Amino acid sequence: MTEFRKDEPISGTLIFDGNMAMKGYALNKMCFSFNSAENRDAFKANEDAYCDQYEITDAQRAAVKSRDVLELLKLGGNIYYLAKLTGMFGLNMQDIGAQQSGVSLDEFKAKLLAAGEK
Amino acid sequence: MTEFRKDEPISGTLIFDGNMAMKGYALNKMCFSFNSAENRDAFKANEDAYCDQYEITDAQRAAVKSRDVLELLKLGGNIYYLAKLTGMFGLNMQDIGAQQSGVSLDEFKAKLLAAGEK
Amino acid sequence: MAKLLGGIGSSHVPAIGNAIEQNLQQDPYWQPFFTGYEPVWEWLEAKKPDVAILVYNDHGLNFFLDKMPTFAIGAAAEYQNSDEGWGLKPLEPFPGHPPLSWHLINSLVNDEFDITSCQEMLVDHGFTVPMSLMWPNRILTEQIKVIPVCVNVVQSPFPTANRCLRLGEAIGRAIESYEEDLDVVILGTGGLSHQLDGERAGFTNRAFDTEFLEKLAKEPEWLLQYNNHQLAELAGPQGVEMIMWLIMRGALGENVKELSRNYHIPISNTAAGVILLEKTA
Amino acid sequence: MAKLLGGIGSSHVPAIGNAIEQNLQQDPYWQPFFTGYEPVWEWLEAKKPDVAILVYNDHGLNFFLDKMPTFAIGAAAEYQNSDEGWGLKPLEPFPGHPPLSWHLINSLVNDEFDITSCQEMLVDHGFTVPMSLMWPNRILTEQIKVIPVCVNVVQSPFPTANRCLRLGEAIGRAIESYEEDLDVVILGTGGLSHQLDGERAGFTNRAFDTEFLEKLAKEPEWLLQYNNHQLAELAGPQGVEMIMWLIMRGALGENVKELSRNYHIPISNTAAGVILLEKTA
Ligand SMILES: [Fe+3]
Ligand SMILES: [Fe+3]
Repeated sequence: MTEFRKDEPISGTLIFDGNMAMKGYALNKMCFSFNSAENRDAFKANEDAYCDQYEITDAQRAAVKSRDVLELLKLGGNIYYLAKLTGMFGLNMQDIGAQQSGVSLDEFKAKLLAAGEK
Repeated sequence: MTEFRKDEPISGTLIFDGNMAMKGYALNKMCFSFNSAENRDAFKANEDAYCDQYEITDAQRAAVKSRDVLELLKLGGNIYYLAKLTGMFGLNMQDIGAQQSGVSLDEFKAKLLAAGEK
Repeated sequence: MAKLLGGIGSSHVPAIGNAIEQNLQQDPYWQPFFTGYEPVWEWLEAKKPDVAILVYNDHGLNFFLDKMPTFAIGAAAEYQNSDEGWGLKPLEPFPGHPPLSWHLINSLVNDEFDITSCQEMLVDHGFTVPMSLMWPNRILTEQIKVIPVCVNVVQSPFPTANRCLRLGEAIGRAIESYEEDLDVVILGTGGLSHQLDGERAGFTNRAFDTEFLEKLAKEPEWLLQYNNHQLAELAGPQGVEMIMWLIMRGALGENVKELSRNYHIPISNTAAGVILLEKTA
Repeated sequence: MAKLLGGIGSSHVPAIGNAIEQNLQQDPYWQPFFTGYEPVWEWLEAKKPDVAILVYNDHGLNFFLDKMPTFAIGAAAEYQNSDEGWGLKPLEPFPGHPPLSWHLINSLVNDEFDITSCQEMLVDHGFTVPMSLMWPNRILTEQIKVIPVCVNVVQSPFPTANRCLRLGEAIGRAIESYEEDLDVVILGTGGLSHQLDGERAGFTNRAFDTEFLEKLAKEPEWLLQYNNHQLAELAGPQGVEMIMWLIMRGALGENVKELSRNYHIPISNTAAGVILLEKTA
């Protein structure tokens, strides 16, 4: 069945399907390694050397350096593994939610609280 | 469906089901580690220390020491992982086939060749 | 014979684990959420089930993309929690029930579900948060036994809502055919609507969640009209997790009574729900 | 559109890999076995398929009991072979076809098969021996692309024969709905009757294998009368691998012509078979 290929794009959303997975395997593998504290320390000690081990692309490396979540998603990153990268630097799901939706953390939290009022 | 529990025993055969798996997990995990040449060398250098890492039972340890395949199967070993243990000592599927069926290697091979004649 | 007493649907947001660890249940932010669990705690205290079947998703602790199962079932004597990389303190291991695990696996494979069996398995917040929520007074020696049922909602394609409902039904049949007298409860976790990734991060959909909760007891097939792409649009890509509540619902069979329900936005980025369903026949 | 040209059933005994490595094909022991592949080589040379879907089982290289999938499908750009612990020299990696892999995975999950997807995967002798057998003159740059379909026949419960036949049918449908013009062949490997473990090690069953081969083209449902326990008794616990040939057969659909067949005992402990089936409509 090929209907899945005719899916309409969803506003502000990138579905992590096979196409995205093919792009981001090395990047996701690197971020999965951050479950281990030892690996997180090694990454923090020398990001470039750590990235070298995983053969991520130059574009992925640049996006990792700038912790640019939207860009990392476009380059094939999956949010659950990316969260281990950003988590290492004290950024939680609300911090990166704010970053991706282009607002401050306070605005992001306020928007969610407002959704709770309705 | 519980019909699988009413299965008649098969002559000379032990099916590797959940019951057997529950017995042999540590033993199978140790044997799976023998995919690595480094691990095989460590085992050959000090079997007891290697077995200690895996918390196998005393009965399993004794059967490992004596390379007793039938006993290892009864204690929950799965043939595909056990083959890596015996393979380390130059015993292939025909060698352990002969051992388990209680005949010499030549008799075992002859039996199979005879099955080819019919 | 084993008996399925009922089912609980619940969100499994990591921040909840944090709130429990730091005793924030009475804070204004948290109180409207935790209050929803009071009927659940009463029911579990009264019923004292022996085993919980916990349906959840791993978020990149136990499984990676090199071996990503659609449905994975634990068969270990014990399940360990571990560091997920962003600060939750790992909890003590959870005791399993291997004979019932194997009975489930055998029954489901015989019913043509293509199960991935896991004789050793780390369980992440998707599992530990519901455990901490439902059994807040954790006494290790008297602990309920658990069987993890882990569903892929990480790498598209996810199983269809219909497949999830049928898996649930098959789990229900498997429980009923287990000879030992055990009282069993099933948890369906994750959701409800939320979106973690993309420009639309922070998206929720109260109306859709409310209808989902409304229909769950008496008309669970209502969700089957949506494919997973449509669900991602309506409830956010992570809101698709609500299909795991359908596994819980399917196991309960046809006759079900809703005992309690609560819904609260926001818990972190998520619209949090909890529902308690009792099997009446 | 992609087109499935035919299917090949073949044993995958490790000793074959050894024989190929050491050029023993003309030895008296090996000649009656390799001769069965001559029609297969001619057919593959004439058809030059672009992609092979290779159905096989792992024997403890890529998968362990901690994550044991019923059906796993590779989606990698390349598959590496590796040390299995008993002496076969690892072969060079095999190129994959990720877009077709993902199409298969998407189609099968949509058809309610609970697939484990593998974006990185080691392939053992169950895979490499058939590759060496069917494509003996291996030229890396002109190599056929492969997609591994790995089946659990290590930890009981195995999938039922019926489930395997239906998976095959679903794979057939998936191939036919793939838009790129590709010629595809499917291999079903393992078996035939053999027994590696227990006092009955060395067991074979010529009569049962012969009937299986006889019925495969025109009456594949014949095997469905047996559950896996019965198959273990009739064909040996490792002979149950013949259910993987049913996946190959199912993919070919209703109209199939048997082009060649060979059967020879013994290859190591195994009754070795090979069959070549062409899809006629
Ligand atoms: Fe989740
Ligand atoms: Fe095999």
